[in-house]
Amino acid sequence: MSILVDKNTKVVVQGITGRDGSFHAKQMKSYGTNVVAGVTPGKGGESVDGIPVFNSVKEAVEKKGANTSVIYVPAKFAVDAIYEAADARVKLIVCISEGIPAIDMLKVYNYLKTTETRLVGPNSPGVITPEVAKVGIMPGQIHKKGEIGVVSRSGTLTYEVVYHLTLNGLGQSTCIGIGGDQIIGTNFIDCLFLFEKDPQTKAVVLIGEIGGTDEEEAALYVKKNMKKPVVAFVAGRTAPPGKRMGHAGAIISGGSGTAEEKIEAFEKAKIKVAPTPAEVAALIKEELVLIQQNKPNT
Amino acid sequence: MSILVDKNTKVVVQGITGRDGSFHAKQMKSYGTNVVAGVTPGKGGESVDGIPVFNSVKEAVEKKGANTSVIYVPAKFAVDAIYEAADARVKLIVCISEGIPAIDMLKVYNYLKTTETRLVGPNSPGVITPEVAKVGIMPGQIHKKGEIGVVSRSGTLTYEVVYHLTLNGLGQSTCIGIGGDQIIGTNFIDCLFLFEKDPQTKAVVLIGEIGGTDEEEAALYVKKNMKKPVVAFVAGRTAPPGKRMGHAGAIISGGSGTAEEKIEAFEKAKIKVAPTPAEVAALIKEELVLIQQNKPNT
Amino acid sequence: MKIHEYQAKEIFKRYGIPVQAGEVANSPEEGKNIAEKIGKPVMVKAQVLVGGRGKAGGIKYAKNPDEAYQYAKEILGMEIKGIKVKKVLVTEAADISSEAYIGVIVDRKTKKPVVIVSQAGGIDIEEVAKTTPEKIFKLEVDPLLGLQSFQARDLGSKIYSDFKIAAKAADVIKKLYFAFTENDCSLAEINPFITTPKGEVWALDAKINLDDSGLARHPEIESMRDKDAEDPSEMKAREGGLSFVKLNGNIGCIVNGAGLAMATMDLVKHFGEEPANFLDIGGSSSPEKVLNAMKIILKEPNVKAILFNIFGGITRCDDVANGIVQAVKQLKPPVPIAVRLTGTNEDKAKKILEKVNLTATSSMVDVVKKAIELSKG
Amino acid sequence: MKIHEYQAKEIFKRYGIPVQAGEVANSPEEGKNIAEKIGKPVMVKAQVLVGGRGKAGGIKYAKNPDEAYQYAKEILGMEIKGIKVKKVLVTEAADISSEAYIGVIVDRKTKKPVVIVSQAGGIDIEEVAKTTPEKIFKLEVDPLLGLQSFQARDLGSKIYSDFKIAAKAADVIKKLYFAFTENDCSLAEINPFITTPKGEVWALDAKINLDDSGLARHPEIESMRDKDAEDPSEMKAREGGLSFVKLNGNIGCIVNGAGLAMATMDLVKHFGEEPANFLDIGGSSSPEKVLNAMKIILKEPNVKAILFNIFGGITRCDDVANGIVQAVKQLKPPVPIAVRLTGTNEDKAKKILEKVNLTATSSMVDVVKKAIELSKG
Repeated sequence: MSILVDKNTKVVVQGITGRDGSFHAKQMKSYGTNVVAGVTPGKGGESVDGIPVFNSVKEAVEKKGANTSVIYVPAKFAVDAIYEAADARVKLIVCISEGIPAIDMLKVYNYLKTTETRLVGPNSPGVITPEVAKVGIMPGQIHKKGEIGVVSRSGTLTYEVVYHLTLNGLGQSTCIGIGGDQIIGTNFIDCLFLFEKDPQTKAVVLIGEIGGTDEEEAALYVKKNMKKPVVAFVAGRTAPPGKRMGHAGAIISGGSGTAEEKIEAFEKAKIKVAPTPAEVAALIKEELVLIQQNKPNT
Repeated sequence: MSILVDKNTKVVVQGITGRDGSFHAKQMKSYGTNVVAGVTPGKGGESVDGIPVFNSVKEAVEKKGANTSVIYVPAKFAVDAIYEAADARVKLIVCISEGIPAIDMLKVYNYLKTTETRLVGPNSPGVITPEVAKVGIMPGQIHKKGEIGVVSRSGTLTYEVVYHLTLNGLGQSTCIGIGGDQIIGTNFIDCLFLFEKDPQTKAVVLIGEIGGTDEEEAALYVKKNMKKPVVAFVAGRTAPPGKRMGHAGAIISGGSGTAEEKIEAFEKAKIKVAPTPAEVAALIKEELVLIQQNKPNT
Repeated sequence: MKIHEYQAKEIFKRYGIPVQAGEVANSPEEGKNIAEKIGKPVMVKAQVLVGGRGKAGGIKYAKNPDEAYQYAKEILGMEIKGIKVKKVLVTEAADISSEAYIGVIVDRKTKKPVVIVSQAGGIDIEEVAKTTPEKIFKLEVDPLLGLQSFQARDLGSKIYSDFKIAAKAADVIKKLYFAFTENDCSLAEINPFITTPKGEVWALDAKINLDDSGLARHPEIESMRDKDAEDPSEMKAREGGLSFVKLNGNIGCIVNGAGLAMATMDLVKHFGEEPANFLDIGGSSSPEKVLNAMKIILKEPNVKAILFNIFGGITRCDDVANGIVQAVKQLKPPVPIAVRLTGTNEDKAKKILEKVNLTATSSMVDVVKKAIELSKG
Repeated sequence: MKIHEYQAKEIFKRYGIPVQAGEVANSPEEGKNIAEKIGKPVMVKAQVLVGGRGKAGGIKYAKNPDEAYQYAKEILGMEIKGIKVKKVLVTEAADISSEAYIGVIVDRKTKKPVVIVSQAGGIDIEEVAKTTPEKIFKLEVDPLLGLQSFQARDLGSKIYSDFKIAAKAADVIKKLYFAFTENDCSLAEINPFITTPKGEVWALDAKINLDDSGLARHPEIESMRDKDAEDPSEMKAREGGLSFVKLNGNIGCIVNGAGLAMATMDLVKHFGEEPANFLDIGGSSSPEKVLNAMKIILKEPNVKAILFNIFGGITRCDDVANGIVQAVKQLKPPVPIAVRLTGTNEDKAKKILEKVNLTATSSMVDVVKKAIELSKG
């Protein structure tokens, strides 16, 4: 098994005729993802790399059975795209688009709570279940099927960690980029909950960064609710307060949201924190050894 | 038993220091209603006829255990009053105020659906469970405790019907004025559902009027879902199309919403329709006799 | 409240809905001047607050300013459904490829704003709904979230297969929805919404009905009220806080409460006569209101008797009785009066009425019968 | 984006929030003129985009225009937290009875707009939250419904026992909430919100932080950007679509992705050196962006080596390599360059780099170590 994305995932690509949409639609398809449809209003009837394009998500759902949407449209159309996908009742929306105003996302988040649809992102690199399906923009080839769940606020930093996991023979169950924005649809805790339940996942890597208190809350959650080991990495120890580091989420404000606070929270929750991205793999290996030793029947 | 209002009803009067609010607070109290508090922002600490006044509904709920609100504030403050009462988690709101814009009521209605609070009205004369509690503006003395449920879109016309019921020895379980506006919180069907379940109620009087299709839907509902007899009266046989008769709901538009259509719908559902308000009582008596005759043990 | 096409178009324009150049004219000369200014063939359209203008000859195509003058003259003289035309809208004529319908209503059934579109525009939409319901598309909008662009696009695509036109229609649908919600409309309608051979779209006609309860927060719309178009008695009643509708019978009815007022009218009819009006004096019951109501009813020449039906609740019977006494003394009504009073302060009220030799009954049936009897002299 | 107090007050005024008369001055003379116009004692307030003005002496009370001149002169010369004061706000001085705090934020935890009020205004609210959390009241607002009047009243009552003042505060809270949502603020704050002995209320200070993602729809606010107050390199980077923050170390970092960029900086520190900057070239990876990034970093005199850390995904390594080659040829950088490239088109990229005699590594740890080594000459 895996979480969020699996062999039943049927993807509709919103914004498929755009620069990013068409490129990644092809990439996803060549990775083996079941990309069943694309949507660009006004381009219904066309096709992209053999993928049929529709005018609306509803059509893609009705005609092709899409159950997962991935959104590549420009920020100013992205909120509408999310509502459209939710209205068409896809189960999962992965929003790659970045630059959606927070005020809009507050509405989106609270509206989606009243529906059955889960949103990952915005400003997410996507979700990948290695060797099964990739829904997003991550480089597929660095991933390998396995037992490690990865959840992260970051994009390329996640690739870095995954790259080392794979190099060290540690395959992944599912890797989720929850997105770098302040207001996101799915947070660390949601993913930790799913990983804890997922039989394929044996251990989890959590990649945090400065800003907010999501890591602190995740640490508490792990302590209280998880039996599976979690290893963390936190980026931004050298980041200065008051400066936004790249995206809306990554800012130390009012002396809170620092890497030190987060690392301390993890350590309090007995979660090992890797000093560098490369060292995550070693810590995970340690945890797996511990699991093996503690198994009653060995 | 009864519906909506019973001996456990603890009323908070919103707008208690206003002209209508103070008058009816006294009237309700002297009828025997358990009026536990009043609210007028800025007048907290005062009292009206011995009823303590608070600045907010929340205070009235916390300090006096109010579970039912009745709203007498002017239309332009009424929407806020409804949200305030819902936020304070009263179970029932009876909104007497009239003149609330429909656009606002659409939001109120759809918002309240997400809460546990029921709204009766706006533009309602109130709800009375005779000899137990009166929450509204109806003349208490014409009512009598008994077994007939009354539900109506109208105010004084309801009094007319109730007056004849009482004159004919037919007491009432509960009488509900659902309000004369287009967009109201509780409709005929909601009340019919409650009356059908209420052991005290033996038969129901439904008083409709021109405009909309609520009566038609109620007729279908009775046919499908009710075992208790229902007798109807419909006002507005002589009303001309396109003219609003008094309030927003009472208008025949586009040739639909006529009294004839409604009467036909009732007759199709085997619901007897009284030709005059006075004759409702006689039809109810007939129905009660039929129940008596059909009882297995008589 | 209803407003004229030209007024609705003013509101539409503020929201960027495409409306053709045009102005309202009160005389044939003005009509000609406007046509000259436009410099193209024009439509001359009667501005009346009733439907069926076209069939009644109230809409004409004028090739040039002289024809515009001629048609304006014709139309400004005519009556449509009994209403005299006092204004015409002179507006650029359009080259029509297709006619669709776009409307937004407050839907009492779903308790949501509902957007309605149909390819079958230009004719009575309720007729289309009855005969070919498959041509009508409705969308319930979440009033807390508002209409989303994808929904407008879906609706546009329902009525146009050409996506470019559908996108233009979607844009208009969004704007119409904003206009609807921001102005407290109960109906906002474009019928027909047209396309031209060049691929333009236009709101050829415009209809807005306002929710009276929302008018207080839109003084600029309240000021659009066409007092000329309203019945003077109905206007006077409204200004005096009374709800009044003129009818054709001869029993003048004064009642408290809309439902009871309708039931009273029905009872008049039930006993073989016709009511002269609907009149609700409402909840608060000052003697002035009663006096006012009497004044309004006595203006109607067909009234042969006046019927009071008061069920006291908030309305106190003595207040009404005092009003009747004042009215009888001041107005010296030339027709007989039958009074029913019951409820709050009934006894006190009956005593008051003795001053002017009126005996009130407690029964609605009795008072209706009595009024009919009195009306026959 | 941050804007100055005087700009935030302009926005507040549009929403009817009570703000005292005042104008911004660029010179002591202007300051004096404004004080004369006001005709009462004034406050002269440094306009800088950092906190702690008061403690730094950047806020002064001037009894008359001459004092205003004097203080404006003093303040316009000073530096606050390293930032030179270029403007002062000259505004009517208030007679303060009490100081409260009112603010609205986007709350990432509850995913709602949160209104925060406290009786303890005038000082650092985060300090109050830490030391006396019972003095802070927070309200989560349903973003679909918006702030309701009763909620604003409740909040007003939390900070004022006198209901008249509480009602005035409630009114300001509602207006602040509208200003917040309609302008895409991430923070809108009045601190202190004051009362006077006469029972007036005033927003004595005003702070607005904008959500950068919302700026595109508020060009009038974007135009408030104080380009003087921004670091020239940071401004240039922003205009070129790069995310750049200047730091004090000597390893210039060019990375794709914010998280990886921070991790790279951390790794530099981990190996005993300090990064000169944060720089994220973002997802799309044109050679121009790389060239631009190099230009910006080479402006910093403390940079002793440049470190490229690129994990190709959407970013294609060959694009970056081409950019590096261009930059090396054009800019002839006086400092050494260490490159790490991995992922999409890595091999192609490594070949391209050979043109300028650069050998790229695939390891992040290696490249950081190499850059540090190179920086030491």
